[in-house]
Amino acid sequence: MSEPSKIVKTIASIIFPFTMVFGIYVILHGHLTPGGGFQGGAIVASGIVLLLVAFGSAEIAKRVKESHLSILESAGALCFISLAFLGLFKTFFYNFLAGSNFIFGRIPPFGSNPGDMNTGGVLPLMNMSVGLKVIAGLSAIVLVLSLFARSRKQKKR
Amino acid sequence: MIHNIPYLAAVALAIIGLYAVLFKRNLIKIAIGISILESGVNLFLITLGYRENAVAPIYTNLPEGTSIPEGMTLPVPQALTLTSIVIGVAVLALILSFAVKIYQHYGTLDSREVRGLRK
Amino acid sequence: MSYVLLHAPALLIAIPLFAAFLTPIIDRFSKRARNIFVLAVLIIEEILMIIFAWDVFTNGIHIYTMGAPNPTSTVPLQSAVPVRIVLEVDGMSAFMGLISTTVSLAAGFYSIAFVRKETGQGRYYTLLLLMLVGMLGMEFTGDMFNLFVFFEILSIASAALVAYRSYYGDAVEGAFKYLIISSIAGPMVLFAVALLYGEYGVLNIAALAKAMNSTTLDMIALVLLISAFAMKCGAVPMHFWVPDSYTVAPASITAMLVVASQASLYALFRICFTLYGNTPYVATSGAILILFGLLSMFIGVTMAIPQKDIKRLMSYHAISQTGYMLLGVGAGLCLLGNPDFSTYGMAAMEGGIFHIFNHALYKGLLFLTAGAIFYKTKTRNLNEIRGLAHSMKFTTIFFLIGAFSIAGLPPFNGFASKLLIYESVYHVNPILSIIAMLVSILTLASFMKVFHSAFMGPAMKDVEKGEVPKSMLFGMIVLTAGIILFSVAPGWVVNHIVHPAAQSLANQSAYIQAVMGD
Amino acid sequence: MNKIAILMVFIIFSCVLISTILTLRPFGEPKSTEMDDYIIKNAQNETGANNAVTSVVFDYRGFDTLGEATVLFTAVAGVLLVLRRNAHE
Repeated sequence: MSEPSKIVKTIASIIFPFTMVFGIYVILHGHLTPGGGFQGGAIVASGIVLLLVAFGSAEIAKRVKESHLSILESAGALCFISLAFLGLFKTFFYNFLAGSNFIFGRIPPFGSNPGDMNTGGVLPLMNMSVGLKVIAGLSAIVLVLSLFARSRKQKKR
Repeated sequence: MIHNIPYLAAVALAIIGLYAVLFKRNLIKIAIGISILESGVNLFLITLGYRENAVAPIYTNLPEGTSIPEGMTLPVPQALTLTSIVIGVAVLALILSFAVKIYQHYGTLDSREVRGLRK
Repeated sequence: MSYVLLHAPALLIAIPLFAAFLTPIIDRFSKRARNIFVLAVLIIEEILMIIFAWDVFTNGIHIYTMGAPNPTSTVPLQSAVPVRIVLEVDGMSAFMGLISTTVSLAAGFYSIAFVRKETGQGRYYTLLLLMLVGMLGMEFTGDMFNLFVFFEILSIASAALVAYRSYYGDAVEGAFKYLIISSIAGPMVLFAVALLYGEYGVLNIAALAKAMNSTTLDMIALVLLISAFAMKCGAVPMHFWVPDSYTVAPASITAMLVVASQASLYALFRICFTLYGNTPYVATSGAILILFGLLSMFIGVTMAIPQKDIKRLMSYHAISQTGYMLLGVGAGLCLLGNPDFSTYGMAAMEGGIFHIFNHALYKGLLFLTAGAIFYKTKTRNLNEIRGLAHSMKFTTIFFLIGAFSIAGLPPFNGFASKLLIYESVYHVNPILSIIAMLVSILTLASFMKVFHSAFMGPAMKDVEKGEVPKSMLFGMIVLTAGIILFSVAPGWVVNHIVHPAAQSLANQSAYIQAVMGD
Repeated sequence: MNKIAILMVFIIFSCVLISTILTLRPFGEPKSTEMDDYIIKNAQNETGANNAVTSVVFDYRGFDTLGEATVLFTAVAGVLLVLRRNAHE
């Protein structure tokens, strides 16, 4: 496989930050607009896959190790399940922040409203941890698969 | 009959997927078949949640005069579909990694030639 | 204590899940700490499960509503149907949970020495815990879609572990087959769940069972669910994946796979008895289960006899033993609602359900001994293995106990459950009983052949002397202790453990009432 | 022989699937929507989120989402396990 051309690399590095910002926007506004942790995480991960395609897996693998991604994924999953555990004074998965007037604790007025970031209880926090998890998980899968295909090719040569 | 066309599309996708899984010999094509089968089922699930002339169940900047709850689509099938899409991705990733590994061992993706178990 | 018992259904699933997420991080620091951590979690699970199961057997169904202000408030005030996910643990669920945790504990201990020389152990233990999570989730949940999610967790974790020794081509091949089967079964279950949701607008099993009015769509959903779960529990028309994937998996994982298949069997029973309990399809689905059972019993054992690979032989026997459970419980299902049910239908169900636990114990033990043989000799071919009784005394004893138990010889627990099945199924049709006995004799013959060729004769030359490491022996002891306990006091076990499980499976109205009230 | 059996299975399943769409309710007219209506009406004051779908995903059916996250975690662990580099060969 020949090296991708300069045009591909340049466009990829221009688009990448926008993809990241859009993905993070989708994650953070999951409780207000369509989207959420999984969708936003998939968008960010697709940005990382774009870099992988443009610069080659070896170049990316120098900066990001799959073991780091795996730890990051575990951390995201642990955050998620810990949020569920924190509700255990009532029940598992109890939304203990909703209506508490603490962070994210406001209740929006019923019916149509312009949307307020500071609502939703534990939902935005869960969105963030799931987002982190999905970014790390999907990137790890693609990175490992591409690295494996690459190492095979070198062995044959 | 015309009102059932979305269901027809979903079931057609599922049948195409099933066909690919049962009759194709290439492991990658089997993986594609499973992916299509899952898409068919996901499409079926999401079509069950639609209400005629309804909007998404999101209150942010909701159009004026929407009747609650009759003017909104059902939220539960959308959540279920999200879950099953993620499950589909996970299964697909694992199938592909198995296929890659099988190719490494046997040098082929044809299921008729992959016969390590039936020596 | 009452706090723990109140939250036990959620904790039993959440603790191993939390541990599974934590294991990769601990693995980075210390391998030893990771092993201790995993074993500690498995032991805690076992203890908690025993306490919890005892509470369920004596006090009845436990309900846990996820995320509600109060665990028992299943139906919100302004609604008539359950909105949140409800975990519902009745006698049968607790019984299955007991099986899953026991075998996981044995497999966990066994793994410590068994996979010591392999790489990727951190992920191995993570996936082992995730398999436990999947099984317990399937067994405890009271929600159809949740059942599907845990079913997929179980399938994916098992498939990845079957391919653990991915440096063998056939391991990956067996895992590929397993995953293809699960990923056909998964969408089938999901399609059936979607049909039920489209009809009744709820996902809770109890609410669905209450609303069920036997339309054509319900029948289609039943067909899809039965075929999907029968496929996953290895009943005969769809059994071809069982020997392939059981053979190539590491022995500890094969023991887990046996229990994983039984989780699917549980789902099958739960759907036939509870979800479709008051529809006209009960007798028909019972007859289908009996048919599956007979085919599995007979074809499984006839395919097993000529096998040369020790684990392949045992996997065909696993198919055959699954047939007994399907036969016993299917006979009970056939008679459900009949006046005869209280006389011999209940006994048939008790036999079938007791056999689930017995099978998990002795088949798990046999697979672990097969793993011990492989550990020492590096081969699974019965023609090459011989004379192991000289050096591996304990393994020989464990193998004999397992073999006698699977063949249903009198003092052992296999006999107790098989006798219950013979006696009660005889009233349904004498031929069923005769076939069951015939299969049992063939099983004994087959295992005597294995014993003779693997353990008797002159010792193998190029095999180092001595027993397998202690942790492997301890894993086998856990299961042997279970077998002996069940063999010494089968009457007590049937009365206090099996009877509540069978009772709760047959009692659909109590299951519905626990969620829906009145 | 084997091929004919597979063909039979395929035809039976296709017939089952097609027969569902003939008996299913019309598109866009859900039959019983009690659970969904409850969620639409109460999502805002019970969970504080404007997006009812997110409130289902993370609150009403949060346990499913935990399972879904676990599935992804399992798949990543599985892929990394199967494709690990220094599995001794």
